[in-house]
Amino acid sequence: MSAYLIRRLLYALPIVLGVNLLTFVLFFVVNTPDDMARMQLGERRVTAQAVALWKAERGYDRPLFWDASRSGVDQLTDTLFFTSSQRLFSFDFGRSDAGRDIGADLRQRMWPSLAIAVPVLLVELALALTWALLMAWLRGSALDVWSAIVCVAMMSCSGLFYIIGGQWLMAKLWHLVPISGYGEGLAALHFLVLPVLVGVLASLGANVRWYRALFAEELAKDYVRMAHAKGLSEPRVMFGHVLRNALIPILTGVVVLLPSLFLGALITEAFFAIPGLGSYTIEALQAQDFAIVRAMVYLGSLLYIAGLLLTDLSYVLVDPRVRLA
Amino acid sequence: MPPPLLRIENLCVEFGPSHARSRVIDQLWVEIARGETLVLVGESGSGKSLTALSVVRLLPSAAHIVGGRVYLNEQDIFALPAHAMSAIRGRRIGFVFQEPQVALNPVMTIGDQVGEVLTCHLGLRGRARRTRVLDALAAVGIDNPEQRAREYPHQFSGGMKQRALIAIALAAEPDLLIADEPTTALDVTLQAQILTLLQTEQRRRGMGMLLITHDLGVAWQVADRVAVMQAGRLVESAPRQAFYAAPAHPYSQQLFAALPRLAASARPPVAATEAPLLEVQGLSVRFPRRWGWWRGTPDNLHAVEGASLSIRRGETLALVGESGSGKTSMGRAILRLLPLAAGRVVFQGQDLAQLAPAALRLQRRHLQMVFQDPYAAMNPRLQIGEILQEGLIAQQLGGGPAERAARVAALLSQVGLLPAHALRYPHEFSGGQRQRICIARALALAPALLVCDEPTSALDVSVQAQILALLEELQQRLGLAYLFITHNLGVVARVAHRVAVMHRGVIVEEGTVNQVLFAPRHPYTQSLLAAVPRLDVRTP
Amino acid sequence: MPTLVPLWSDVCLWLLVLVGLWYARQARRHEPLRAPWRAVRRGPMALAAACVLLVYLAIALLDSVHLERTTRPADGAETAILSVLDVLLTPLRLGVETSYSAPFATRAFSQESVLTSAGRVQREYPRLRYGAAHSAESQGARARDIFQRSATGAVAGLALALSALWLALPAALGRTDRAARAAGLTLLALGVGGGVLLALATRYHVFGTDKVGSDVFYQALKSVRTGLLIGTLTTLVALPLALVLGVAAGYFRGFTDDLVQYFYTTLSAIPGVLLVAASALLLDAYMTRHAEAFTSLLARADLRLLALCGILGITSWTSLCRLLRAEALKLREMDFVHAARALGARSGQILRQHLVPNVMHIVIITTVLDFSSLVLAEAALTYLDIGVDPSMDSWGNMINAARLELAREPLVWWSLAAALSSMFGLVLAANIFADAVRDAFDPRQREFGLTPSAPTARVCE
Amino acid sequence: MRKLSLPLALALALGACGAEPLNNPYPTAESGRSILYTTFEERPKHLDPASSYSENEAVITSQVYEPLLQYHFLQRPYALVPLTATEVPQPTYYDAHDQMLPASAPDEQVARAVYRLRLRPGIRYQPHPAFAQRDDGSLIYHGPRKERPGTVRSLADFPRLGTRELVAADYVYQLKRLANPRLNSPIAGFMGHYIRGLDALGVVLRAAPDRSGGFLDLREFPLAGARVLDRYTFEIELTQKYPQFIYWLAMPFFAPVPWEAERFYAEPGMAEHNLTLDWQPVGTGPYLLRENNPNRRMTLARNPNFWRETYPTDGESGDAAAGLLADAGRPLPFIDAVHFMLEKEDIPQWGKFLQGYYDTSPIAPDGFDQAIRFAPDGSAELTPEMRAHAVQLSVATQAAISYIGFNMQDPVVGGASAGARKLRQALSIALDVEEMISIFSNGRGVVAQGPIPPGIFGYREGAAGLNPVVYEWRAGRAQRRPLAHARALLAQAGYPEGRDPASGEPLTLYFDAHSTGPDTKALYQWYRKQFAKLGLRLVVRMTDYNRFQDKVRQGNAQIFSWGWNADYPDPENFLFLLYGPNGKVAHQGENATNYADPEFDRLFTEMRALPNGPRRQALLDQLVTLARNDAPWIWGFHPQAYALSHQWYGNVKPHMMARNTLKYRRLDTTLRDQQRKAWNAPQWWPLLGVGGGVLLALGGGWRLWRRRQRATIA
Repeated sequence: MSAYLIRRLLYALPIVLGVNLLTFVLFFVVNTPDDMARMQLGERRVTAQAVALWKAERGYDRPLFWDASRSGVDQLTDTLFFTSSQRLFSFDFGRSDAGRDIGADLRQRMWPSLAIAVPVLLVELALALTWALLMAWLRGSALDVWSAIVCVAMMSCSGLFYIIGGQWLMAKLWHLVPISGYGEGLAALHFLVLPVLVGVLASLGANVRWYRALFAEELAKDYVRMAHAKGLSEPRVMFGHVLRNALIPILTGVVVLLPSLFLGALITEAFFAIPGLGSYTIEALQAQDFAIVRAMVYLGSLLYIAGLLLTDLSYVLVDPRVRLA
Repeated sequence: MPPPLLRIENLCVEFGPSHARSRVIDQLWVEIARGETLVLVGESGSGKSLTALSVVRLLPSAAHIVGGRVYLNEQDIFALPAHAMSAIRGRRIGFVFQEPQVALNPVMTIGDQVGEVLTCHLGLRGRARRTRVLDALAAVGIDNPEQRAREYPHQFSGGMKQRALIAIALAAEPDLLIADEPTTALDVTLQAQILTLLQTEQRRRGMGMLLITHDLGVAWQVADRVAVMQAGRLVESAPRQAFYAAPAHPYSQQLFAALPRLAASARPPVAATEAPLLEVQGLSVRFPRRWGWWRGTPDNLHAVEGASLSIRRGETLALVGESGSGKTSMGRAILRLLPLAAGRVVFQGQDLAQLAPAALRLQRRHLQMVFQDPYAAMNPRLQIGEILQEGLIAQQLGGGPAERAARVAALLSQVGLLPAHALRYPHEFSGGQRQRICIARALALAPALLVCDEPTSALDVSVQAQILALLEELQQRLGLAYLFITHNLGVVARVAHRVAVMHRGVIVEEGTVNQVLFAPRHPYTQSLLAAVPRLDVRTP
Repeated sequence: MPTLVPLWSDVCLWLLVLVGLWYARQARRHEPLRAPWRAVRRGPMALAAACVLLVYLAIALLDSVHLERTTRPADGAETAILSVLDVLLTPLRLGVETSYSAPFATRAFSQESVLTSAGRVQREYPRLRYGAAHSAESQGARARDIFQRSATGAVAGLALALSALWLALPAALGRTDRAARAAGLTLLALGVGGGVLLALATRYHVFGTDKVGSDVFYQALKSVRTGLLIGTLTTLVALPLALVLGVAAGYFRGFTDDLVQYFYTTLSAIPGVLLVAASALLLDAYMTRHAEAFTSLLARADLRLLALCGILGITSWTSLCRLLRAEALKLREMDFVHAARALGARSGQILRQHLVPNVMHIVIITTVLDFSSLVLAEAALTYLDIGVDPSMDSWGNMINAARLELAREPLVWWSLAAALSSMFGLVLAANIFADAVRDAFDPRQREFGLTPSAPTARVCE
Repeated sequence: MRKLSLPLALALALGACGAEPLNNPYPTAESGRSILYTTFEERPKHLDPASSYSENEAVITSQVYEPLLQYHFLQRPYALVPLTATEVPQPTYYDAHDQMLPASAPDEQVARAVYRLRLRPGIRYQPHPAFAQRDDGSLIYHGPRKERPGTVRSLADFPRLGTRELVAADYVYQLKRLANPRLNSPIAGFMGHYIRGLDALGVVLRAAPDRSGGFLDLREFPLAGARVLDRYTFEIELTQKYPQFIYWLAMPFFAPVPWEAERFYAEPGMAEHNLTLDWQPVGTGPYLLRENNPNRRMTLARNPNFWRETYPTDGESGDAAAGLLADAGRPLPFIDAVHFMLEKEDIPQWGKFLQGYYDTSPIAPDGFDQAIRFAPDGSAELTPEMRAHAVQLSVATQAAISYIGFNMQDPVVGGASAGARKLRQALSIALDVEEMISIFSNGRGVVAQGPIPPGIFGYREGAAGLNPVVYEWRAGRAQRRPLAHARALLAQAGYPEGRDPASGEPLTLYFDAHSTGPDTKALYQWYRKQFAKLGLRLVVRMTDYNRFQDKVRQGNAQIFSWGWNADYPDPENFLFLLYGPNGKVAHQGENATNYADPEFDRLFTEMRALPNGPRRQALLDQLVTLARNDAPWIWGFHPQAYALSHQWYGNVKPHMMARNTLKYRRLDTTLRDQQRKAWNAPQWWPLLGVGGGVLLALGGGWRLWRRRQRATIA
């Protein structure tokens, strides 16, 4: 088990390296440090000297990959790529181009993102499972057929539609929830209702259909026929056998998502002014704050790798057939 | 006369969507008395499994019962509401399915799967239930039931799973046991054990039993009465002795005729005048369970270990063994479709194991293979003509398109098909026809040796006989040598000159057919032969 | 004389159509290809959806033939390069009001200062220049006119659809089964609907006008091409990569496999939106440096659209590649592949003849399934300012512009409604069609019609 | 959908425990308190008065920091009054021989201009740990002492606070900070021209030992142009005559910064937690920044140490009638706290304003029709709906200009040739600015006739202020010249019918732009329409903001849209945008079009040094005429700021220069609470409807299930 973990972590290393190289090329080679400086210093009365200073302050004045003026290892290490990668690898995200500590911001903004993503995940899971189970149970009936139609219709709506429509109806017309914003602690609760609802609705259709298909697949298996042949009642077959088996792909599918919940929902957060990591990313993109974007990309890829690892582990937990070798 | 335990009256079942229904069971009448074993025999698609499922009302949703009644102890099962069926299933009728690999819930312990029946029908819980579970497992011959009850299906071997399934079916002491091909997925040795188990339990409990099989040998072993189905109709029903003595219906007779028997081979051995065509020495095949440097050190599965054999021109060597014995790996390794771990494969004086890829490609035309599953052996996207030409094109033989087309036509007629078939696709052919095409494909390059990997095991008996006849004829006509891989000893007796028996990757015994089949020396060969169901009756 | 000016995206789209036609020809000849399509054709829903898709495709294709007028148009406002659709919809395109107007309105939505004859400035709702300009302003007269025009349009559309049915259906469908009836009904409905809309659109703004007075219906129609291009061209980019790498990785295993797996794991580890955003910035930089290469606005927007397709393709090939690799791993152990090797076929030939044709069903399923999510993604990306060029008509741009309108009172709903409903129509049809395709191509036959796979993470949520 | 019952239950529970409206975005504890709620759209980057230069930053810094002077809240035209100073200073001029000169002395003679400033005594800084003292007078949190809390994450972790009186040295200290290269003050270079020794200090400081993150004690470095005379008095010395300098004294650049604060924030571990002067200002103003969470909100709270500034007692005529003098003489500020909430999107912001959760609001372009309509005479008034909400509207023309610039170095549109000039003039006529204002700014703008906006000295009303190049005076009002005139100009410029004679094709012009939001597409479509009126082809070269700036800076742009917000209410601050030596490409100045005309430059230098008066007016008229004729800009418009506020928000009078006006405002919280409740009654029926639908579906499912369970085989 531990050998497996170590091997997986070692495997993750080249991937992280690759991600880092790719993002570096995108962010520093394409958008040179001079551009960033001009962007950050504002447009009024910016001198070349101020730009040089800004770059020097952040160490952006070094060559990108190769410093020919140095000798030995320094040629490679005293470069922008090496130093910035080194910092990222030690989880030091540094300061944003606007001068704030990214690590502190990440720690702070992680929670609102989670406060939306986790309820969305749970509510969605509960709702989609119930609905899909009902459909599978009453398969072939009008309820099943109409649910499928509703699901396809729900899938076909743009996510923006749910956000805009939800905000307009729930907050503006019916005065049920605040239009946007966020609070601390319990006060956050009534801010979360709408974003969570929107998040659930936006992906409900697709998930219900997927779960329904998983249930149908399980239902077609021999052990289900066997369970019926044993004389078990329909509910027992559904809950004792079908649900348990169908939950394996569902749960592992959820587990792979777990780490990425931290990253937040981009548009939802921006629209509802939730101070989470999703809106953080969008703001950084709009302000072209590449230090933040780079940190987010790096974080995102780490979380993705963590998700893969967690999926493997969760298989071991829920499926007796799987063992880690 | 007491009323029958089960009476099926005029059962009619249709299959398919509403606009394209076809009748799959037509006016079936069957009765089973208490304590009686009825064996329902038929080839695939004859409707025998659907009959069994109709009795417990568990037909797939595409199948519909359109007429008839089923009485269990004179109670009309079809008139019951759906929810009342759960009191019948498991409690009054136990059901054993064909595939033990998939019929058990993979994420539930065996103990729970047995106990569920007890809780459901007898209301047993806790300690009482546990005791009964262990009893039930012990009764079907599972050793160490305390331990085994806590294990999951994947920790059970195939035979053990089938025993567990039987334990589940018998747990609530049903009046009737339905077993749908309970031994088809098992090797002969296991088959014999399971059949014995079923028979003893049936006798002990005085149950009625409906056993479904395609194997007349199995039917002979357990049946009180035999019923034969063909294309949804019952064509014959008779007591066992009478049936085997003189099958009345022509279809039954046909089945008998096609049945390979374990009889002395009539084929004379091939003279050892020249050097062997193929000589395999110390062949080993290993499968790494993982590969790649970062995935950990390779952990090898030894499929074949130091096996040696030789084949002469025009000779058939049968390679016999149970599933997992390494015989298929051996066949493929000889063709270098699998990497060799060790050993020499000397073919026509050249060691194939040492050949460079280019040279090997040229050499391949002399060795060809016929695969077990004719459904998987042809690319479904290609026309038969394209399939047959593939080798010609790859080896740059056969000249231009016109010549190749002529060659294809010749090949097709050689295997008993029409030249016009060249434009069709594989799915348009039956299993037997497909296997003929596969043979034609192998013959296209005019090889000297054909490796036939279970070429008949996926086919019905009647078709099996035709294919064997074709192979025999080709051998005579073209002087082919065969390495004939099979698990069916009956087939061996019919086709082979010599036999090699393989067990756990090692060839344990080799000799002429008569030597091995009638005077086996190795204990494994002996047990193998002992497990073959024998029809010790006079053949008509 | 107008001359043909093919834009790059036009070329791509028509190329795609040619590929589609070639595929159809192949499919007609080869039974294994044809059989699943026949199954698709048998589904009434699928066939109806296909009809809807065809209408969208037709709009996009009409919009993908660009002409340049060499003679100078009398009206200075006319841009030089126009698509056939633009020409066909000239009254809609040129019927530009000053600002918002509601559907079927006769007067502008907001007041403007008007100089009265007395020389005084007055605020009033000005009469629209084009919308309902022909009819009297009274409620009754307008209703009558609308009814008359719709009736004429409906009859004309019906006649056209009927004649099309008369000509096309028996030939294409052979028999009049349930599916053919559904398709026929859909065509009739589309014909009538289209007839009514077109008949009205020449005189009214059926979906109102937007902030600068452009006809919203016209914009929605123009957006079809963008959505369709994004949905199809992206796959065109992703496909070869995924196909070649996935199949090769699965077949050769070993080092090739390791390398390919490393590539796609690395790429998919990067959050997709960020990758798209970064690439969009890169593109901007390129365009600025080579500003002289893009003389016309159309060419700029067009290249940006193509680049977006490329970027989306690069971010989305990984999942398909993974599927194909897994399938190739399975296929390489199939007996027919062994047989081919035993016959001495080379690796290239085996890949081409045995592996690729047998993974094509996955490719087709993925293509149709991805289509709708890509159309939706366009809107989300455009909202994030990393989508298509702002000067391009697209649903994303329409929604993006329209979301501000929801705060107005009275509500300006028509822009949003037009964008969302026309997008919904396309995506719904695509989803239904994709379902049918999957059912037909997926060898695992399922009990009922709708059998989705795991939803891929949407870009926006 | 079934889970909607959850929020329902939740909402009921919430509704039961307080009579607060459900959609109240603020904690219940805050209701009834005197808190002003307003918004910020982008997080301020710098709150350090030395480096802050943006409008959104000034909104905060102006409340916290107090420069020497301020603008009078009520008086118009804008007038400077003392804030921490005792009076508005008059400069004394000296020539090279230290001879005092009269105020009217010509520029060349003036070698020194000295401003003597005297502070009000008794002003104290806000409570802050930087000032916390031990009994012996030493500062607690300076240096590595035991008293430092173990973990420092925010200022609240420091238990002890202190204060200190404001002294003249603090202002001098801040002056030196402007020269500190590490602070990157945007005006360092500019002020270096004027304040004696500022540049030299910058050079010295650059060479100063680099204690990274450490404290650089500026008290040790002398600045020639700033002298502390006594505890409350100091002098600033300029190297030349610069009458506009006093306006700078009203900006936060010239606010005091205590050295203790800088020393305090230089302690190790502070910057890592965003504890810097950029994020946590320390000032003497009416408010102190209590919470700076740019991710969500920024909170200002009343500064308990604020000196007893009082509400002005005099104003314009009419102010008393408007109730603006009701608080005359009362101590400031009136509101206890100000919450700036982060609102990135217009819609939620506008929605919350309408629901009463924001007290003030700018008018989003798309909320405009909802709020404003135009009276028959063209003046703006509130819609009936707004009036029903008793919303107040305040309108003011900004001291700003938004214009379309021609790059004067461009070979086609630029240059002083007659052809290019006529092309520019033709385009100025064709581009219908009135329509642009009407469509894209909802009429919130005044068409610019020249660079000087109304309210600034030099601006002329009516026919006298008409731009004759583009307009003519007809029927008592300015009317845009007809297109025919423009076409004629175009033909004279060498492009008959808009065609380039060289190719015969329509002349292609390039508009360089960057995306500015949802309206972008419509806007550029509109531009194309305008150019097409003359038969010209316009290509919009869209790019991101960075590259757009880059292009303008390098002179690669052709036509672009640009704007300017005045730093101070003086015409010099507008005309310098056309002054040759301010050219963007050559001098990196603010002259974005790189317009350079020797005559203009000569007149400008003369005008710059003059006090407002007839001579200055005459020069201004000449300057404007020159610029109009050369048409380096399409003059565009002066934006108007429309601000809405609720009825409970008092003492509202727009001021376009002053930012420190929050201290004058007043709130009626009782009325606010009442109205919020009245406007936000929740609607329950939709939830009940959804719930009913779900129940119906479930009921149907149940019946179906029963039927299946009872099925037999017929």
